[in-house]
Formats: sequence, C-alpha cells, structure tokens
Amino acid sequence: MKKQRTNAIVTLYHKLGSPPSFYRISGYFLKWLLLISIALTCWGLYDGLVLAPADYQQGDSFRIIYVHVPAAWMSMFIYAVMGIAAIIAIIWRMKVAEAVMIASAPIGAWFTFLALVTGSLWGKPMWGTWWEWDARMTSELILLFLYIGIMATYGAFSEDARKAARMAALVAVVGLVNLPIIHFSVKWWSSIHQGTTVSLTGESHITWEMLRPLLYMAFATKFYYGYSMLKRARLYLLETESQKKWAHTVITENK
Amino acid sequence: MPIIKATDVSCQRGQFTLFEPVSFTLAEGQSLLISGANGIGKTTLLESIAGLRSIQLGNIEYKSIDLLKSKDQWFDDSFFIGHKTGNKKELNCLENLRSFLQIQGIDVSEKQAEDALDKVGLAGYEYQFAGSLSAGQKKRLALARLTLIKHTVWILDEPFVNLDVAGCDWLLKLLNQHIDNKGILIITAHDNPSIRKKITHELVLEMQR
Amino acid sequence: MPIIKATDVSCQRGQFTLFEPVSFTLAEGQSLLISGANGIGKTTLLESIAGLRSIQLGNIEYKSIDLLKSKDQWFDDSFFIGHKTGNKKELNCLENLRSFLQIQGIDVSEKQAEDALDKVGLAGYEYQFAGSLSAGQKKRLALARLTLIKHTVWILDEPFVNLDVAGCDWLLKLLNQHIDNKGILIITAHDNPSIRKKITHELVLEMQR
Amino acid sequence: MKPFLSLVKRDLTLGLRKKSQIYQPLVFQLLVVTMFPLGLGSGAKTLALIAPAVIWILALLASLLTLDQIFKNDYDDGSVESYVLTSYPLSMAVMAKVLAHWLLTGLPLVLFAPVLGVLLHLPSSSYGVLMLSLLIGTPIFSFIGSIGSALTMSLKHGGLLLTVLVMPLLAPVLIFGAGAVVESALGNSASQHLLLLSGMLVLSFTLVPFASAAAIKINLE
Amino acid sequence: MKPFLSLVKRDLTLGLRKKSQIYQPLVFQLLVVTMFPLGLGSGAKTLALIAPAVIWILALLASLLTLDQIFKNDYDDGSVESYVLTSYPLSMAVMAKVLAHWLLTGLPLVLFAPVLGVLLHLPSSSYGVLMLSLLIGTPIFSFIGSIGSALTMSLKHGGLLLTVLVMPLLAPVLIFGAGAVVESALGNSASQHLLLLSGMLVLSFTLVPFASAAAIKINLE
Ligand code: HEM
Ligand SMILES: Nc1ncnc2c1ncn2[C@@H]1O[C@H](COP(=O)(O)OP(=O)(O)OP(=O)(O)O)[C@@H](O)[C@H]1O
Ligand SMILES: Nc1ncnc2c1ncn2[C@@H]1O[C@H](COP(=O)(O)OP(=O)(O)OP(=O)(O)O)[C@@H](O)[C@H]1O
Ligand SMILES: [Mg+2]
Ligand SMILES: [Mg+2]
Repeated sequence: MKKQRTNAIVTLYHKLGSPPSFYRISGYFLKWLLLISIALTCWGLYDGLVLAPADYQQGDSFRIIYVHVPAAWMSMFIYAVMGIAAIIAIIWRMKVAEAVMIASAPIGAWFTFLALVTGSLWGKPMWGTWWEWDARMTSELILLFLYIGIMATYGAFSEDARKAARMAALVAVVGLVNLPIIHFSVKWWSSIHQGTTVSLTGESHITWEMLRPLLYMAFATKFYYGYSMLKRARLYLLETESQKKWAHTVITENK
Repeated sequence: MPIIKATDVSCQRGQFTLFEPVSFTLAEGQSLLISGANGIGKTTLLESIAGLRSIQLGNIEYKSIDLLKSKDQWFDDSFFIGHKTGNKKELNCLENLRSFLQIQGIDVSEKQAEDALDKVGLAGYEYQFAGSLSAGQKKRLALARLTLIKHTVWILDEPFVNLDVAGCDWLLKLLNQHIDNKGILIITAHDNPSIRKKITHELVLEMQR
Repeated sequence: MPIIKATDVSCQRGQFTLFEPVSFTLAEGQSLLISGANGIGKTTLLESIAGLRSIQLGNIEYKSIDLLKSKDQWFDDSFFIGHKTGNKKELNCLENLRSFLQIQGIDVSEKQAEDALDKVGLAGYEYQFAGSLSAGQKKRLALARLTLIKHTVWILDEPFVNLDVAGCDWLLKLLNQHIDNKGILIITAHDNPSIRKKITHELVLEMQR
Repeated sequence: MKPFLSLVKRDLTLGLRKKSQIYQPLVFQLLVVTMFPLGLGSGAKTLALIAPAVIWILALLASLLTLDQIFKNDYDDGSVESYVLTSYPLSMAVMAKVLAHWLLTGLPLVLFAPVLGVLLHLPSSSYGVLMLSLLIGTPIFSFIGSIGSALTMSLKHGGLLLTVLVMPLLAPVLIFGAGAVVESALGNSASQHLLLLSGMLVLSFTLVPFASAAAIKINLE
Repeated sequence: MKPFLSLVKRDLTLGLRKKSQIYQPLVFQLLVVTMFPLGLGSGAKTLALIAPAVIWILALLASLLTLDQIFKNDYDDGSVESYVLTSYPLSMAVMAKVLAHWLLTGLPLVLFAPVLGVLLHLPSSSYGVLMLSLLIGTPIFSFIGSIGSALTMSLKHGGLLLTVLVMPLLAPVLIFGAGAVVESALGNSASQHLLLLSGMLVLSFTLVPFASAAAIKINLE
C-alpha cells in the first residue's frame, strides 16, 4: 500500500517534470482556476465593499485592506514558490521548474507593486503622507527590487531563453538566501531608529464580517496566480521546445 | 585505441539545433579538420568540445570517460585557442604570455617566454603592450602559447586568420610537429587549404534538415 | 588621368614611422593591393586613406585636390569597410543594412535590402539580430553594403577574413565587376592569393630603416 | 529620409529594443533613494531638507551612468564610420545622437521625479518646479555629456573618467536646478533660477555639437 | 607560483598600470560630496547629520562603478578561458579575482574615508569606527558584487543591471555600516553593528565564490 503511494508520487513527479505532460495536464486546470478566481474575487469584493460594516475609526477607507493585504501576502508567497523552483532549476536543470520560476516573477512583481500602491493610497488618509520609511514598507520595496532584478536578468539574455532562465534562477536563489537577512536587518534598523509610526495590530479586534472577505480575496489571488503562472509557464515551454514534435503539433493545432 | 570518441554530437544555439549530428574518434597522432559553410556551427562545436559550453546533444568521451562526468582530466590535457585571443591589452607581450599560462598552473620562466616570442616572430616586441599590436601580431602572441605547453589535445578555431604567409608556414610546421609527437589536433581553417595535407580526418558539417 | 595620387605617404603609430614612404596613382578601373608582413602598417594606411586618421607624412590628392583640404567630395565617393564591421548587435540584419546606409544619406528600400541580403547568402536571416550571427555571417552582412552603393572608390581591409570558400568566390566576382565598371579598389588580403589576378597595382610595404 | 532623422530613428529603435536602458536609471534612482533612509536611520524631517539636492544629484548620476553610451557603442562596433565618413556635417550627427539620448534617458527622469519626491517627502507644491527644472536641465546633461562621451569612447573603462570630466562642468546646472526646487519648497518664486538654467541650455545647444564633433575626430586618430 | 597567486598578481599589475581605476572612484566620491553643499544650499548642521549615510552610500556607489570590471574584462578579451578551462577550481579563481578587486578599489575607499568625514563635518571621534566599518564592509561589496559581475559579464551594458541586482542585496551592509558610524557619532558603542557586519562578511566569504563560479559557467553557455 505504502509502496504504491510513493510510486504514484514518483510518477507524478516525472509526469510534471516532462514538458509535454505538464503542458497537457496543466491545460485541464486552466479554465477552472480562472473561473474560481473570478468568482471568488467578485464575491469577496461584494462582501468586502458592500456587506462588511464600515470601520468605526477609519470609515470606508479601510476597505482598501481587501486589495492591499492579499496583494502583500501574495508578494511573499510567490517569491517563496519562485525561489524553490529556482533551486530545482539550477540543481536538476529541470525545464518545468525553469518555466514556473520565469512565469512567477512578473506576477509576483505586480502583486508587490499593487501592495505598495494600495498601501500608499491607504497611508494618505491614515497618516497624512503617501510614504513612511518603516520596516515593513521598506522591505516590501526591496522585494520589488529583487523581482525587478530577476526579470531584468531574464530580459538581458533574451536571445537564449534557457540560459536566461538559468541566470535568472541564480539571481532568485541568491535573493532567497539574502531575503531573511534583509528582512531582519530592516526590522532591526527601524526598531532602533524609529518610534513605531503606526501600530498595525488593530486587526486583532477585527470582526468576522470584516475578516471573511479578506479570506475570500486571499484565496482568489492564489487561484489567479495559479492560472496566470500556468499560462505563462506553458508559453515558455512552447517557446523553448518549439523544435520538439509535441510543441509543433500543439502550435499547428492551435492555428 | 581511440582517445576521443564523439557520438551523435550536435549543438544548439537558442532553440535551434545547428547541424546534423556527427560522430568521430581520434587516436594518438590523429587530427580532425572541421569544415562547413559560414554559420553552420563550427565555432560552437569547438567551444563545446573544449568545455566552454555544455554538450546538449550526444556525448563525448575522453579516455572512455564521459566529459560531463569528469572535466578535470580533460582540462589538464586539452588546450583551446578561439576567436578571442585572451590577451590583456594593458600587459606587454611577455607578461601576457607568462601570466596566461601561470594562471593555468603552467610555470614559464622569463627566458622560456622570450624564446617563444622569438619563435613566433615577435622578437623586439617583448615590452610592447598587446593592445597596440596589429591584428596578425595579436594572433601570433596567442599562438606563442602553443610552443610552451605539453597538452596532448589542441583545439584551434581559425588559427590562420590574420596571419601573413610566413606566419601560416610557421604554424603549419608547428602543427605537423605536434601531430608527429603523437598529439591530437582539432581545427577549423577555411582560409588555408594546405592544412588538408596533414589532416587524418575531416568532418563536413551539414545543415540540420 | 590619375584620380588618386599619393606621394611619399607613410604612417606613424606612437612616435614611430611604420613603413618606407610609398607613392602610387590610381585611375578609373584600377586597383591596388597593399601587402606586407603582419604589423607593417596596412590597416593604419587604409584607415588614413579612408579619412579615419589624418595623413601625417606625405600627401594624397583626390581629383587633384589635397584630401586634407576638402574631405566632402572624397567622403561622397569613397567607401570603407574595416576590421570592425559596424553592425549593431541589437538590430536585425535588415535594419542594420538599411540604417547604416541611410545615416550616410543613401536611401535603401526594404526590397533592395532584402535582395542584397539574398545575394550575400543571408536569405533567411533577415530578422536575426546581428549579435547572434557567426563570424563569417557578420562579415557577409557588412559586405552586403557593397551591393547597394554607387561609390567609385572601395577601400577594404581584409574582406576575405572569416568567409568560407563560396563567400570568397562571391566577393571576388563582385570586386571584378566593380573594377569592370570603372571603379577603383584599394584592398588588403593576405589570405586570398587569387585576388592578385585582377589587381593592377601592388604595393609591398617595407619596414622603415 | 534625411541622415539626421535616420540616425535618431536608429538610436530610438536600439533604445526601445533594450528597454533596460530606459528603466534601469529609474530603478537606480529608486535604489539610492531607499539607501538614504536606511543609512540615515532618522526621521522624515532630514529627508525633506535634503530632498531637492538628492533628487538633482541622482538625476545627474543617473544621466552619467548612460552618458558613455552616446558614442562608445558606435565606436566599439565600428558604426561611427557610418556618420564620420560622409559629407554630412558631423555636428548634425552629434545633435541627432544627443536628441535620441535625451528622449531615451532624460525625459524618463523628468517624468519619474515626482515619485522620488513622494519618497523623500518633498512638499507636493514643488513638484511642478521640480519637473520643469529637470526638463530644462537634463538636456544640458546630455549635451555636455556628449563631449565627455566623445572624448572617452575609445577607452575600455571610460565611464569613470567621463564622470570626472563632466561633473565639474555640470555643477552650475545642479546649483540652479536644485536651487529652483529649494526656493519653491520655501514658497518663493523660482523663475530666476529657471531663467538662468534656460540660458545654459541655449548655450550648450549652440556650442556643444561642434566641440563633440571635434572630440570625435581627434579620438579617431 | 600557484594559479591563485598568479591571478592575483596579474590583476594587481593590471590595476596598478591603469591607476585611474584606483583614483577615479575617490575623485568621484569627492565630486559628489562637493555637490551636496551646492545642492543643499544650507549650513553645516544638516551635513553632519547626513554624513554617515552619505559616506557609506558613496562607498557603495563607488564600488558599484568598478564592480563590473571584475569579470567583464576577462570575458571580453577571452582570458576567462585561462581560468575556466583548467582543473583548478573556479571558485578559487573567483576568490583571487575578488581579493585583487578589493585591494585595488576597496582598500583605497577605506583609507580615503576620513577625508570625506572632514568635508562633511563628521565628528573626528568617529573616524576610527568609520574606517573599521568600511574595512569590514567593502570586502562584502566585492564579494556580492562578483556575483553580479559574473552574471553580467557577457552584456554590453551590464553596469546598470549589475547595480540593480547587487544594491538590494547590499542594503543590510549599509544599514549596519552606517548604523555603526551613527552610533559612534552619538557616543554609543558600535560593537554590535560591527559584529553583525563581520557575520555577513564570513557568510559571503563562504558562499559567494560558489555562486559566482556557477554564474560564470552558465554565462559561458
Ligand atoms: C506603501 C505602504 C505599505 C506597504 C508597502 C505595506 C506592506 C504590507 C505588507 C508587506 C503586509 C504583509 C505583512 C505580513 O503578512 O506579514 C501588509 C499587511 C498589512 N498592511 Fe500594509 N503596507 C503599507 C501601508 C499600509 C497602511 C497605510 C495600512 C493601514 C493603516 C496598512 C495595513 C495593513 C494591514 C492591516 C495588514 C495586515 C496585517 C497582517 O497581516 O499582519 N498597510 N502591508
Ligand atoms: N596604439 C599604438 N601605439 C603604438 N604602436 C601601435 C599602436 N597600434 C598599432 N601599433 C603598431 O603599428 C603597427 C601597424 O599596425 P597595423 O594594424 O597597421 O598593421 P597591419 O599591417 O594591418 O598588420 P596585420 O597584417 O597584422 O593586420 C604594428 O606593428 C603595431 O604594433
Ligand atoms: N546567441 C545566438 N542565438 C541564436 N543563434 C546564434 C547565436 N549565436 C550564434 N548563432 C547562430 O549559430 C550558428 C553557428 O554559429 P558559429 O559561430 O558556430 O558558426 P561557424 O560555423 O563558426 O561560422 P563561421 O564560419 O562564420 O565562423 C550561426 O548560424 C549563428 O547565426
Ligand atoms: Mg566560427
Ligand atoms: Mg591589419
């Protein structure tokens, strides 16, 4: 029984590791991922913007939380996924891992950007300034720089997609090693030098009505990421395997 | 006994496979000329054999061990000179020659280096910076390395380019000598038909269908 | 009537005069091969004639006017291709060919440029970036300019380098045609002895004593 | 098409193809701006004080990072010949190169400046003057920089030398540029500073192309 | 002589022959430091406040200007082959290159820092900590920078990309480096900051050579 299960996992690993079957299997999921993420987003936004009660202190401006917080969570989640894929891509030279890694970077960068923009939109009514140099915001900004570095590396070597992907993967791994160092040093820096500008701990009083839409949105963004990432990864695979037979048939079939 | 054995090797640039897979074996004292039209992939193939690129299609064995597995032995025995000469323009000829080899762990005394420059026709240029040499002189400076090394496999990409007639003659003689000493030679040279006389194998690369 | 007349020209690099002063005259349909050992100063001389360096020793007249005095006429009538090809690696072959000439005021339609690439054996590479061409292909892309210009004087530094046999044949034919059309050619080419057949003048540069 | 336009078009194509040339100076600015609070470790007050100087110095540094590319590229790959060996005036070619350079690197700096202003807590009433002063100042960077670029194009590592050559020449631009922003942040009129800046622009527009052309010719020898 | 030492020796010869590589970063620092009072237009007080941050940021920028040279040169002229195509470990060659780079560019920055301190009115009691912190910090610049240099060596204009890649990674070094100087200027002990810096040095010393070697190999494909 147990042996069978490991076998199943091994075959799944090999299946997902081979571009044609990854392409085929991921094809089944695409539509569903998109549909679920759209449904969740609609419901979450309706719940958050209409159903949830206004905050007694912040009024309606707090509702930006339903974009801001999921985006901020995704920015970190995606970096983790990308970092793991990058390690696999470098050590085992697995093409699918390259694809996942390369596909994740722009999505992660957009979520990071979104978190920054919504954060500073929120900051204006809350603190009267668009931007404050506190630890969390600063490290989010540095995260954006890391994403940009990865994408720029990929772009710089665009003539050879595989080499570009492996170079970008190396940058991602180095960033991954450094990320905790950056995180803690920034925390430490702002804790010694700055009085806490804002306390973000207010959310422990958050009511279920306010929390529920947040969870919807958190799941919606995950599904959207799954959809968008698979779609980009499939494109990458088609591009780099365009000489192989399976890719050729896919391309001609789609014409 | 074959020392180098290549089976179904081809190279890729971007996503494209360049030429029809080729196979060859080389034993002591044998030499291989790689020819083919411009852009067919000669340089790419030579760089892959030398170890600058990884071999993606097919495999090459050196002394029966796959090159991918153990490169050290191969690096110790093979020597590559490509399109780029590897000279530092801010160093003079003597310094260039010595430092290049010393970094590879090959000790070269000043006297030896001077002799090598003399052989290659750069006597009198020992203290001129490599940056201000003419095209042919730069090539000569790079080729001077060949007179100082003991590697059995030489891999040369278009070594005759930019050399004048005297230079070509000298190089031909040196290559012959290397082969006579049981060395192995892998070379491209579309500008020098006379190399064909001493070559034991020729590989004509052909477009991938 | 001589169109180009050089009197006691020599070149300097640093403080050194490179070769014994040379003189020559060229009329319509004549051609000059400049030869000599590596490092004698062929490239330097060609660049000086073309107008990239100023002539320090001796003087050159074009249509009886000193080159130093009026360069515009000379620039309009002469065309130089040197060791560096002048291709932009981020532009594709078509764009390279067209923009290079357009910047010189020579209008080239897309159709014309495609034909030129076709002639030079780069059909199928129109949209490949020049940076990812092979050594010989880069040379071909530069030489494609020659099929699109109307300049009477061509100045070519080692144009055969890196070309394969077919490429050399094509270039030889093009040069012959140019000369037959009363063009003037100034060239260096140590790797291609067959150029001598069509050449009317040869200048062997010799070391300054 | 005229040689002038062909050259501008080619350089714009090149620049737009490698977009990195456009956005990387901006990212560079962002990065250095981030370094300031990290290094200062103090509150927002100091930041607002030094904001005009920092933004202008960063615009200068970001320009300097791309200035060497004006001619160096063309020298390295041999395509200088396409505009040197013709009867078309070299100074016009210089103009074309400078124009393309400014469109690709200067203009984005102008448009991006307000973002830096936000990060450094510059009062938002000064954004207009900030952008206007940069709009007049950055072309001067490109013009004066082209001389340095022409002088250093044949060097392997001309970048630093170029910095050293050009920066003293650009000090006045910086003084009046940052000065204008400081004045406006204090609520004063910045028009005098801006006028002086414009004067410098006119001056460099008329003189620089000839200087750069001369530098190219000397450098090719 | 061992390959390691030969490589260090060759790079030092190269660097000492082109002295510009050594003094130009210092001139660059001087120039930017002069720009600050020009742009600020205000008194000494603000200067002293921002001095630690400015000096450290300038050290970072000056290093960045030279970092691309670690491998780019060798790639361009083909001499990477001299250490890639041997059985001698590539990571040792990376070490040699980094060591030479630091001796040529990092060490001068350390020695020059007090001059900047004087110009920016840094209290002279902090000079010791300033130099010590730079002595620990600048080698980290060279180490981490070598990864960026290896990644960008085959690019024509890798300099800016390198900046973008390396600067976020170096933010912690800046925080603790400048932090140490700030503490000592306030009369506090800087030892905690310096310890953390040393930890980062050890970490980069042990990890970076392998990362750079991997980058070189991928880049050559
Ligand atoms: C540009 C400015 C901002 C940035 C970059 C930013 C960044 C972040 C990040 C990275 C997180 C995720 C933290 C985590 O899960 O550990 C987060 C969460 C959050 N942010 Fe922001 N933020 C910004 C402004 C604001 C403002 C102005 C507010 C409201 C006062 C705010 C409220 C929150 C809340 C309530 C959370 C969720 C708390 C938690 O999950 O720990 N943020 N933000
Ligand atoms: N910057 C310089 N300073 C001093 N001498 C130089 C400089 N550049 C080149 N030289 C010398 O000038 C001479 C002529 O060089 P040139 O490139 O013109 O030779 P060439 O005849 O074209 O040689 P080749 O056949 O090798 O191409 C060479 O001996 C070279 O060493
Ligand atoms: N980065 C790249 N991306 C895509 N294709 C490339 C790249 N680099 C080279 N190529 C292509 O690879 C092919 C082989 O190039 P290579 O330099 O190996 O040819 P070669 O046989 O040495 O030619 P030559 O005789 O001209 O030196 C060429 O057709 C070239 O266009
Ligand atoms: Mg080749
Ligand atoms: Mg020559």
